Amino acid sequence: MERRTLLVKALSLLITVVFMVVAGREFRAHRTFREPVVAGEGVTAVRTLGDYHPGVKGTVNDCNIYFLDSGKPGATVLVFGGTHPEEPAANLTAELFVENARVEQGRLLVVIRGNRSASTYTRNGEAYPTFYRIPTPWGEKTYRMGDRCSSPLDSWPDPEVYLHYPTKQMLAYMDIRNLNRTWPGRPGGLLTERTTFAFMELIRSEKVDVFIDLHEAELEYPVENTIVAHEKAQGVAAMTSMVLTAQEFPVPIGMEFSPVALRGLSHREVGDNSDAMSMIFEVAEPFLDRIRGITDEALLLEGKDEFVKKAGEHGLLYAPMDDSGWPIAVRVGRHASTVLQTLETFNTMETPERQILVSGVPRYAELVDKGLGAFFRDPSGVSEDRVFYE
Amino acid sequence: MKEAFFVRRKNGRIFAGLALAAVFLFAAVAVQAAPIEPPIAVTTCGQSPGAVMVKMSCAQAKLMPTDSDNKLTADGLRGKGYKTLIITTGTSMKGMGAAGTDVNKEIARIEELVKAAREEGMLVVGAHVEGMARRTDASDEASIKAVMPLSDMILIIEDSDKDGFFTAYSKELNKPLVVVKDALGIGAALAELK
Amino acid sequence: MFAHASLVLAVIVGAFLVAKLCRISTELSMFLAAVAGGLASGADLSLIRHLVEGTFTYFDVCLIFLTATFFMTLVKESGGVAFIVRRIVATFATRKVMCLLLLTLVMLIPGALTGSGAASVLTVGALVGAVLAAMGVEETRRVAIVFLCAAMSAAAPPINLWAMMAAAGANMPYTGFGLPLGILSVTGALFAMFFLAGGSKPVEVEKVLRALPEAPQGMGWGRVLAPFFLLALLVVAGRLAPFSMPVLGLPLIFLLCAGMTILLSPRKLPLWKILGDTVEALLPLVGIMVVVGALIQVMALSGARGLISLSVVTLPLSVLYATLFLILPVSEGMLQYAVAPLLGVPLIMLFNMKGLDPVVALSAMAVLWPLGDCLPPTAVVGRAAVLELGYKGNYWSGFVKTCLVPLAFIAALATLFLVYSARIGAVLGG
Amino acid sequence: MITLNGLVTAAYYAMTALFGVVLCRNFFRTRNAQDAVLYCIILVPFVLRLLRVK
Repeated sequence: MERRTLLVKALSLLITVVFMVVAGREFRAHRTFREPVVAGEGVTAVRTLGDYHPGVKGTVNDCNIYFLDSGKPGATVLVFGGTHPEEPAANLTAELFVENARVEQGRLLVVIRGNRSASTYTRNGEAYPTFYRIPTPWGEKTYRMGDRCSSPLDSWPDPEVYLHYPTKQMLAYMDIRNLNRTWPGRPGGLLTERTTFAFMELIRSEKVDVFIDLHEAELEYPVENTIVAHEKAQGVAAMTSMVLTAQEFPVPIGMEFSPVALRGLSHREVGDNSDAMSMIFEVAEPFLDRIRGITDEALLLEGKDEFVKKAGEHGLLYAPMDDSGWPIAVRVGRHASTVLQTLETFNTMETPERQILVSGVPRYAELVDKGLGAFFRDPSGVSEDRVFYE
Repeated sequence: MKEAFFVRRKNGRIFAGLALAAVFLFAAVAVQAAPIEPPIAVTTCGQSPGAVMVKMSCAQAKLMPTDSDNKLTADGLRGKGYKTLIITTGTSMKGMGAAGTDVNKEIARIEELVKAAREEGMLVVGAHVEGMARRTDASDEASIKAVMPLSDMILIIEDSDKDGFFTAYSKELNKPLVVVKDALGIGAALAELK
Repeated sequence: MFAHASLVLAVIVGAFLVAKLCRISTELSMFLAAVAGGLASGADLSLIRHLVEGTFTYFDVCLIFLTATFFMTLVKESGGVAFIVRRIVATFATRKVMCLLLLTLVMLIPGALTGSGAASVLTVGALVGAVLAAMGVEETRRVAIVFLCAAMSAAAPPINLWAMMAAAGANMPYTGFGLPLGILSVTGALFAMFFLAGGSKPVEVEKVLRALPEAPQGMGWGRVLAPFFLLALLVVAGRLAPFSMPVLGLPLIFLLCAGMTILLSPRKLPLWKILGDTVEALLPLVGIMVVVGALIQVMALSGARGLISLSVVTLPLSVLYATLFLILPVSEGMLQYAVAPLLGVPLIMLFNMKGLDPVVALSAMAVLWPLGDCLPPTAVVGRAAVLELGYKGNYWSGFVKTCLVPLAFIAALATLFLVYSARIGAVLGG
Repeated sequence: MITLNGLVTAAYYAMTALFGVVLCRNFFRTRNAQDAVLYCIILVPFVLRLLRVK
């Protein structure tokens, strides 16, 4: 073999090893990173998902379930974050409730990272940042940026086409790893299917009355800044959207019916397969638009993008977009207010003994005013047994 | 960040300030709006939740009975004693394609429904109560342009007329236009028209 | 941001062209373009992570290519291909229409089931090519037929990866696509087959059989078809009883079929050599899939991807209709399946907004995309067809030129479906 | 079923290892410098997947 070829071989092998080591360290750091969460005064117990279905016990998706129990009979509400970890307003809002909420009547259950596996992977080809940081009065708080679907390291291979259980509706192959396409789950299925099955077991055994799944959506998508509601939740959702639009949000929040023909989504399947009324909340996230410009942490947190704005000028968006963008405090603020308003509306439609009373969580205006970080607690400032990891 | 853009109003408890906050009603410009009489039937041309919103708002304003049925057909309307039919416009697109809405089928249903309402001597109100979010695409436009010409009056919220479309369109059709500040105020506004 | 993204895009194109001028292979030129683009966008050390992450984008597709080709090479080496070709020629050579219909069906099935045109080429392309040669179809036309039928097989239902990925991105259920995709892809494949092979002169069966390689002793229909039955069985079982069997995935299914081929082969097969040859033959194909992922990631990072996407969706609708038959295949040639989320999602949302039937419109787009699989820089299926059939003629003046009429026919048909999607949707749906 | 799916996953790691080995073998055997570089690039996802890093 020529000397030159040998040299090229040696050099390329060396560079490849360097690339693998440098990138591998970053992947490893991302996958093993632990996010501390301070259990606020309202948290009375923390269980894990594996308590409800052995099929997820000890797996990466054996996530924490935070119980905020008033001890006084009332409604049970499950606030669900982290279905799609590329939509950070969802897990941040859930964390906001865990660290700040106090429950005076009924029970509040909170999931911060519904699909923890997906949060340990960033999507190939999309150039997501691996981490994002929220400034707080006591320093920066770091979070993993995740993918929409579970990590292939935890669920491999995909079928050539995904058939939803139990309806057999055909969906794209990677949707078998999409937590919002695998409801109501399959006890012996792949990890993501087992995860939704475990959550359904939780919802049924804890007798959840209201299920709220938090999301974000690209501005090009028609279902934007809205509540998607199962039949059982229509009244609550309609009233909530009207009140918030009239009294709180500068950009209206709409409402959509959960379509019967689209299977595997939580707003459809949780309502169909349990006594809970199920809803999904959506807020605008320009980071998710395919037409976005530079993909970085700033876009993720500030939600400002010239390309998306330009698309808006051409009338191609379903949400307004200007130079202010859609900052994370606005997105979390909308979610927080929508959850709180939903609970208030629910209470007006229920008898006093079936209500839930939650306080201590900031609403939209306060979050926008003070910033999201103002409401996160310093894990080093509390005793270790109050700190949990996501 | 412009704070004013984000913070419009301090939030309040839902129903406490409802009666006051609800309505800014200015009935139409050139043509007098007809009185609204219950019982009211509400449906939608496009399967959007506008009809549910109208019903909820009417219930708040004690404008009863008000029934909403998104699949209401001509047969379901005949002989039920309804005095007013409200049809909300704008289409639902959650899950496009197979799970979406077929606006042409919706328009065909509404045309039959209005025919039946005329036979029953009912007042027909074309409504657009979900703001600019339901005025984005071709399906939204199709449902608006199918319903409004068949109506006796047009009911909208301020946000639906941001570009002045309904002001101009109601003049073009020579129909009374009722503009309510927001969806929450619809019931109270209609009660005023009783 | 516009200036930045445009600059990065220019650097990517410039670096690619310079590398090509320096006689560097397409795959490496593309990788260098990705590195140059990343540096131009000002990325720090994290550029390495982005490049490496991008290489995973089509990892599973690469495994499908490798295992499918390994399987088919084993069939070939065991004498199965020679056996099938001899039998088909002996039975059908005088009944041309039947034979062409059969060949079209054979070409459509692997791609229809896997969503990959390359799978069709790599599994049955050589076989179909051999039969066509035996029927007297000229060499360039054979490659063109194999490519065009493979492209249509990728478009054919039930699995059309472009439609699936775009539908997933737009939150549409993947239902209702069967009929429009079926009409477009089957019509396209039949047109290509009969247009290019319909005029071939009848051949002397005996003479052709003498020229064809002999099948080894002991080879029979049972041995040669058993692995294909296993393939069909595992794929169909996964559809009919998806909850009673584990998720196998195509690569493992192909490996299981390969295992069966080894067991049933009348000859002893040199496995390591076949594996080595398979990987070597697929180097350009797998290489391009790995490298294009890295390039896409850099383009997403820098906003260059968004710029392209935005430029397309902001075109006036009439211009879009008139140019989509070019835009979609060209973008496919550049980016492969990544075009589905990149252009497919915004376009389908745009078309939906404008009142088109999203299912029919997306079906039409999903038939236009695979036409670009013969276009550079990736040209995955075109190159696979050329490799598999050992075509020695000129890629452009021979192969691509011969494809032009069927390509134009399919593009025109798909464009009509797109423009009149609302009416067609009403007919198909109602 | 969970165990069966686990076995399938293990088979995929074995498959990755197998093709990884063949890629390495071809890398060392090829006399074409450009092919050698391309083999290196292709090896990256195979190795990192096998090590369960990505």
